Amino acid sequence: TPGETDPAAGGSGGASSDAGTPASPEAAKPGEKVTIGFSGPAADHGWMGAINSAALKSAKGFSDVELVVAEGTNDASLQISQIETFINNKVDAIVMLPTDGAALTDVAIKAMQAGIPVVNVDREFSSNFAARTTVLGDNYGMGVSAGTYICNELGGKKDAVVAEIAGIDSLPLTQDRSRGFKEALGDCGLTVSNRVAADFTVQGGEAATSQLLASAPKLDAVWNHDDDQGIGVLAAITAANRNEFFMVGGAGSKNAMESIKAGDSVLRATVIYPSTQAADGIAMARLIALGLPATDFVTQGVPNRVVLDAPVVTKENVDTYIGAAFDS
Amino acid sequence: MTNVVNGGPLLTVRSLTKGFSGVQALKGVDLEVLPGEVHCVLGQNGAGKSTLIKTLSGTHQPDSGEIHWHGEPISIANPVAALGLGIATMYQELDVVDGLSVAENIFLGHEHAKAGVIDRRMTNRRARELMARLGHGNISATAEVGTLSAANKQIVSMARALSHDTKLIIMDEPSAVLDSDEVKNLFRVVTDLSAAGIAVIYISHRLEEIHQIGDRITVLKDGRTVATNLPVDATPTAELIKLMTGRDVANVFPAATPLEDGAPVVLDVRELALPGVFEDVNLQVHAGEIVGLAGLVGSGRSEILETIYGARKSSKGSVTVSGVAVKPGSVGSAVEAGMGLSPEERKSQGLILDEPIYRNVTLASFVRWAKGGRLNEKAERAVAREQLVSLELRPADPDRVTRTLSGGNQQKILLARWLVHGTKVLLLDEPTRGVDVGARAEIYALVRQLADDGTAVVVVSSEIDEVLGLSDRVLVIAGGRVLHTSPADAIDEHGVLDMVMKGSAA
Amino acid sequence: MSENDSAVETVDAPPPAAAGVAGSHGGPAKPGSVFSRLSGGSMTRSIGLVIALLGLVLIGFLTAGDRFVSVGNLLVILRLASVIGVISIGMTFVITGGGIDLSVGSVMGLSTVVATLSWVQAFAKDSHWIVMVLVALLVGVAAGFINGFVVAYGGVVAFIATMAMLVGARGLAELLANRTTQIVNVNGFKAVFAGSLLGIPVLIWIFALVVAGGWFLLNRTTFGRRTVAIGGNVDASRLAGINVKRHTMYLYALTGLTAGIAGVMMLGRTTAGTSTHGTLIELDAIAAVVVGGTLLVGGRGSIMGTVLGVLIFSTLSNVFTQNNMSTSVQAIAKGAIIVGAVMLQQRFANRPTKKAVPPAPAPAGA
Amino acid sequence: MSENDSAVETVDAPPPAAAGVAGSHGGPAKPGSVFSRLSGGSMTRSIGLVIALLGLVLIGFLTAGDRFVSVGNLLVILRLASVIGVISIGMTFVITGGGIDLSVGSVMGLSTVVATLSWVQAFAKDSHWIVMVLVALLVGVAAGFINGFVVAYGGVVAFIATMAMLVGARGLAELLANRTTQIVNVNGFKAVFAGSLLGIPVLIWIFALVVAGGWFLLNRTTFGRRTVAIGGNVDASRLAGINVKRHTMYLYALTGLTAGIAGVMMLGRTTAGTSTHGTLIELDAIAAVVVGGTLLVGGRGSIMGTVLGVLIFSTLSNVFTQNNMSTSVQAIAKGAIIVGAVMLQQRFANRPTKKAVPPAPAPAGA
Ligand SMILES: Nc1ncnc2c1ncn2[C@@H]1O[C@H](COP(=O)(O)OP(=O)(O)OP(=O)(O)O)[C@@H](O)[C@H]1O
Ligand SMILES: Nc1ncnc2c1ncn2[C@@H]1O[C@H](COP(=O)(O)OP(=O)(O)OP(=O)(O)O)[C@@H](O)[C@H]1O
Ligand SMILES: O[C@@H]1[C@@H](O)[C@H](O)OC[C@H]1O
Ligand SMILES: [Mg+2]
Ligand SMILES: [Mg+2]
Repeated sequence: TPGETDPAAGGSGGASSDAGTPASPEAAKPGEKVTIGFSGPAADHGWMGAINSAALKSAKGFSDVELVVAEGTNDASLQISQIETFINNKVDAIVMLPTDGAALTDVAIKAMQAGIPVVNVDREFSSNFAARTTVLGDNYGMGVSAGTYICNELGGKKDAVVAEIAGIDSLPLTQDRSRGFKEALGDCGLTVSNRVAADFTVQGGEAATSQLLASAPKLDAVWNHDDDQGIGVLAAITAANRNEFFMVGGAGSKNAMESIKAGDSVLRATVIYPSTQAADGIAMARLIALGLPATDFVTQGVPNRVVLDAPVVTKENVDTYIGAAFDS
Repeated sequence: MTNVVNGGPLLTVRSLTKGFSGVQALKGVDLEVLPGEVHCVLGQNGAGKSTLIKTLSGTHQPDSGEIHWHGEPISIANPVAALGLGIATMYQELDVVDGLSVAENIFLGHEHAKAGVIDRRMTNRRARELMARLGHGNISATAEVGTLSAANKQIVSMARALSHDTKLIIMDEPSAVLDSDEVKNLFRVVTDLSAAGIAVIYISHRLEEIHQIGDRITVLKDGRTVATNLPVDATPTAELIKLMTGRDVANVFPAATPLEDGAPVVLDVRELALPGVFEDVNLQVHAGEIVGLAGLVGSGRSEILETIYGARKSSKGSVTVSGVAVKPGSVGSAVEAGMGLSPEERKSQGLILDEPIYRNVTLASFVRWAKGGRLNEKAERAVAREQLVSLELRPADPDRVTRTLSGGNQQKILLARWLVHGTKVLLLDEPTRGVDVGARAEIYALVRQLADDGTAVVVVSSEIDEVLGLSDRVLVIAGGRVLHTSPADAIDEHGVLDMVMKGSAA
Repeated sequence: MSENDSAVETVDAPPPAAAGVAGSHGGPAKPGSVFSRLSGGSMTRSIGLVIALLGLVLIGFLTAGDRFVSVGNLLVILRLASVIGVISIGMTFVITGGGIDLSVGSVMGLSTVVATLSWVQAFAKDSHWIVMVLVALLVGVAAGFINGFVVAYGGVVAFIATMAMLVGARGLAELLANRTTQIVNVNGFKAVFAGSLLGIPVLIWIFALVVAGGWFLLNRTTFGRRTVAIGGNVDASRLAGINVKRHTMYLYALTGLTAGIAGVMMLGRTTAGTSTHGTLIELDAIAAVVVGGTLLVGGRGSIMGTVLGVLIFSTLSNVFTQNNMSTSVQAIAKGAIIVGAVMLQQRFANRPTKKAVPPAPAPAGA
Repeated sequence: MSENDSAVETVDAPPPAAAGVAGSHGGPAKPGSVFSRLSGGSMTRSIGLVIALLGLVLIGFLTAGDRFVSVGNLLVILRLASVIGVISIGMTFVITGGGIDLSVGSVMGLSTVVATLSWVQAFAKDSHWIVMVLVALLVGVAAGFINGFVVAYGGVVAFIATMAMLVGARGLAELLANRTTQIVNVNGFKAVFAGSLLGIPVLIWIFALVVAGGWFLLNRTTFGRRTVAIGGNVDASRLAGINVKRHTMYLYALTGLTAGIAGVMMLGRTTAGTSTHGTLIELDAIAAVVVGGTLLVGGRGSIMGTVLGVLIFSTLSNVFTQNNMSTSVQAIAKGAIIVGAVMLQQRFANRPTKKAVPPAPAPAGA
């Protein structure tokens, strides 16, 4: 992506905008208090709730950060107005998980132009000028990881029936995940035979899965995008008394990992999508606002783009990850 | 009364029929209206009067028969077509829109407008003119109609009819919501209209009105014309009644029975007040007594009844029934104490129109037959049927949907409700509004019978002769005050009117 | 007995025009027709619904064959119908009584959250799983009473009052659950509500019981009579001495109770409590109720119609999934089918025009 | 004559108790009060709203001081209000006319999607950005016409008909956008709708124009007066020769038009078209309209009341943001405030009981 190399995005030594440039005169001096505005979608499910609580916790950890949290919302218009309020109130930095990346781009650019560095989390803006730095989970990578794992487990079984339980279908990230999944399966000659979409909720997961199971009498493998809706997915599987297949989860909740560890269900693995992105975002926003270098980096300043890993968690390695997993 | 212009009839109707799936409302109606005449159409409830005028105003299409206008056969496809011909109608149900101003109501559907923008100045001016022509220049053209009294709404409705270039105005029971003074004004307008060559079809159940303004009469019975073009002057009321009902209805008001000595006071109202509406109302009604409240529309009579009944919360004073205090503002407490109310607006306040008759009859008392919350509809039906039979409702079918009944029969259902429930005090607000002459007599008899059985009755009516004729004792009300109390036979209509006009007892 | 019956029959044969109407009041319009009696006496009114449902079943059979027509799949459909079905029964009451309750979904969510709070679950483990059930029901009823109080005594329009509850209860649920999904770990509870009885899932049994109870309550009790009366004409009911405010409050409490029951069922179904349970379920419930022939303005309600409405929607969604249709296409089809079903239903329902339904196609002259 | 007059006047002068009522209905209660004239002649009816709004402003000032009371923040609030405001104006019409439109949000989303389809944008680039505007408006109007047709001629209850559109339009939007968010790349369009005029954002100008136009249309034209008539008394309207069905259809088309306008505004605000735009906006719009004093059963509507309702909600959300309140607490507070605002409003709006008797607040009533 060009953003990683484009200096105009506000990286170190950026000329066009001094937003967030470490050496900028506007930047707070180290040790001064900085105000960071945080705005994200409605915390209506576990992963999103974890994003919020991790963000709050991260902010608490810095004595020099005052975090201003705006009402979580799935309404782009309302979120825009929250960012506008942050701009008006001249916060020192903004961390934003946009409800829709493209729709919030314009206001993010406004913030940058007003000299307020923006850290973009999870759902990506459509312009490189909209954020000083971007922290992303790897959605496409999640799909690839899940698909590859399933390919391996099925060991070349050519007529295997693979199903997919997606999250909110209208989110670009869902599209990315599905694309990665499809392409990885394709590599081993498999296709997605049944696909349903839920809505990241337990209720939706249960409803979609019970229908899915009724329409697919025999399955070999299932990828479920999200471990929150996964609770409902598993409930439906249990109710239908089905265990002829194995399942891979997504996001990486503590429940899911416990279940993987115990080996007591069809859930055999999950693909991590870190719920700590916003917390990282706040840490980076602080560094940017205070003009501090990124620790342990030789290069000065925080990088422009951070794409977090999407590792597969299985029974074998679950202990490594379970400590950082989020509560559903 | 009016000069009948020559040159053939304006409207001729021949052998008109109209059925609603199942009900044959018109079975063969003939009618002839001359220009400038006031033609009265009479008939019992359900005779087909409203259906007839709805076919003339384009609301219904007849099944067969002919309509001639100025001698030409025509068909009237819709209300707009009727208005185009010059036929305007004041419908029986109030047909105004509460949320619009007087002027806007008058010109609804044919606004003074350029490119859709209303010319308010013109609209208001023309409305003021029309209201002035109707003798009501005091009603502001810009007042919201929802704030007007029923009588004034009626005036607006009439102004609307006049706002078209009209040759014939059909009035379906225009006087039903008017008091005697308003009726006088209405007659003045009708006379003016007919003097101007505009014909009027006038429908009313108040037969005395016919003699005051009618020229000729057509009588309908069971959807058929049974007599037509009767000259008003040469047709005695008794004959009209016979034509309408098929029998003699003698002596409309039943004879009052003298109050028993020592009859206990059942309803005792003391110093009752509703701020801004009425104050200091005292009223004692004995068992077996009928007390009437006379006064103009808007004088606060309905409010007094409703407050006694707990439908409005009094600010002061007390109500007791046989010594039991009634909680202010609690209908439940009033009903429990033995009161029943038959409200002024039968349809909107009294009946659940889409429910079967028996459920309306048992509305206040269905709990009585229920066991552990479980209804006993069989018992309810049986009791309701019994009442229907004794009230001579035909057919005495408790399962019929209430909406399909005529006004008089609907009124009887309300009485049946309290007969079934059994009340010590019965409050009747306009018990005969829109009720035909035959049914009226039956209702009067019924009320008297109830009193004779020991019920205390309070009656409100805008027809002063009704109050005087039915009651033992009369209270004259004006502006929320009791002006005068006297035995019903010690005062006459003139006396009452005199008092309410002056606003004080003589 | 038989005398009486036959008497009623004579009485009950109104002229054809009124037949639809008269038949709708529990009078045994067509003696012997069990179906017509169940559907609140009006077979005609429900026939469009039955046709729509059969049509769907046919489509399901043609497109998915045995996978669709199987006991297993039937149970899947019924299980899906059961939670929303219970809520829709409550909704039928409140709508018949002239109100509406937009808060059912969020109250249901709240009830699942409260019932799965760790201390509640701990207490239930120590005593009995029934504690969780009682807590869920209590939450539902309490929320319902608040709705009812605000509507009946506060005079706030039902739409707004319950919308406020919708927003507020969701917020409270989030606060209590601290935005986590709370897993049910009381095994007795799971065993019962995720289990089966005589081969039929317990949820379906509960649904059936609620339907039977709702039908009886609406058609055979004083409570039901008052509900219909108030919805039909509030003033007349009040002036006849019915305590309209109190009854209104009970109506919302009843709807709250069904939301609580649905909460318990949802816990059984998903084995987790969360504030997102029940999101948007109110719209589906209202749709099912109205498609089922209950008048949105009140005064007429049909439990069996509601059941048919619910079944149509859950069958629909099953047929879609069986055919692997994308959610977007499903949405478009669903929109079309809602309109189609209502039109079909209206075709067969000669309902009398009610003044309160303004832009209806009512033929002139109500 | 004069005798007659004086007699009538006695009749007509309402006793003091009814004064509040009379005053609120356009009797020339307080000539010269611009405010009362704007709010549809009823100052009393809106006074509760103004108090609520002022109260919020006070809270905002006390808790956030200068951050709250600043021109910049005022513009933030107004910009937020503008999109939902335009939709609420359309909603005011359809509710005043006795209907309801649940599909506004999803139609708005659809209009943003269609207007940003790549070929539409390509065409707009080649010709003029106005093409995008026209396309969005066209989509809105077309969807509105379909709603209106189904309601007026299909006889489907408005709630259901528009709910079907809500579901269907969203599905169609997803399908067309292929679930991506489509970015606006027509610079002329962005320059205009994301820009300002005389220091005030264009969106706010549009909102102001729509309000002014809506007020004029409702209060000064045959269309508006007929809308009130149809909502207040359909039968009377029909008898007065109004083509009720056609008018009803136009009403929904008008609401669709405002959804289209809102779509254009949303494109300006977000520079992106997506099927998720407008999700749940219908509930907010209905709340604003009803809080603003428009009767949910039709027959009386107030444009200025709606504006106040919209401002209350957007100010509320601003005050929340200014105060860093947790989302859940906000939800609870919002629920309480909705109820409070309506109760306050009702306190001052001694609305005339349509029939003479019932002094009680309509109980179960929707
Ligand atoms: N729309 C309708 N559908 C079915 N039946 C109807 C309809 N309108 C009128 N009827 C029936 O037609 C008959 C004639 O009714 P209509 O209203 O014309 O009587 P009316 O003479 O005006 O009575 P009233 O004096 O009570 O006003 C009645 O039996 C009535 O129930
Ligand atoms: N809705 C109304 N409320 C109060 N007074 C009204 C109303 N409509 C008209 N009036 C009064 O009627 C008189 C003449 O009406 P005019 O055509 O001047 O209306 P207006 O003053 O423009 O009314 P509005 O208050 O509706 O803008 C004025 O004195 C005005 O105060
Ligand atoms: O809300 C989403 C979460 O549930 C999913 O698992 O990861 C991406 C998030 O945006
Ligand atoms: Mg009549
Ligand atoms: Mg009266």
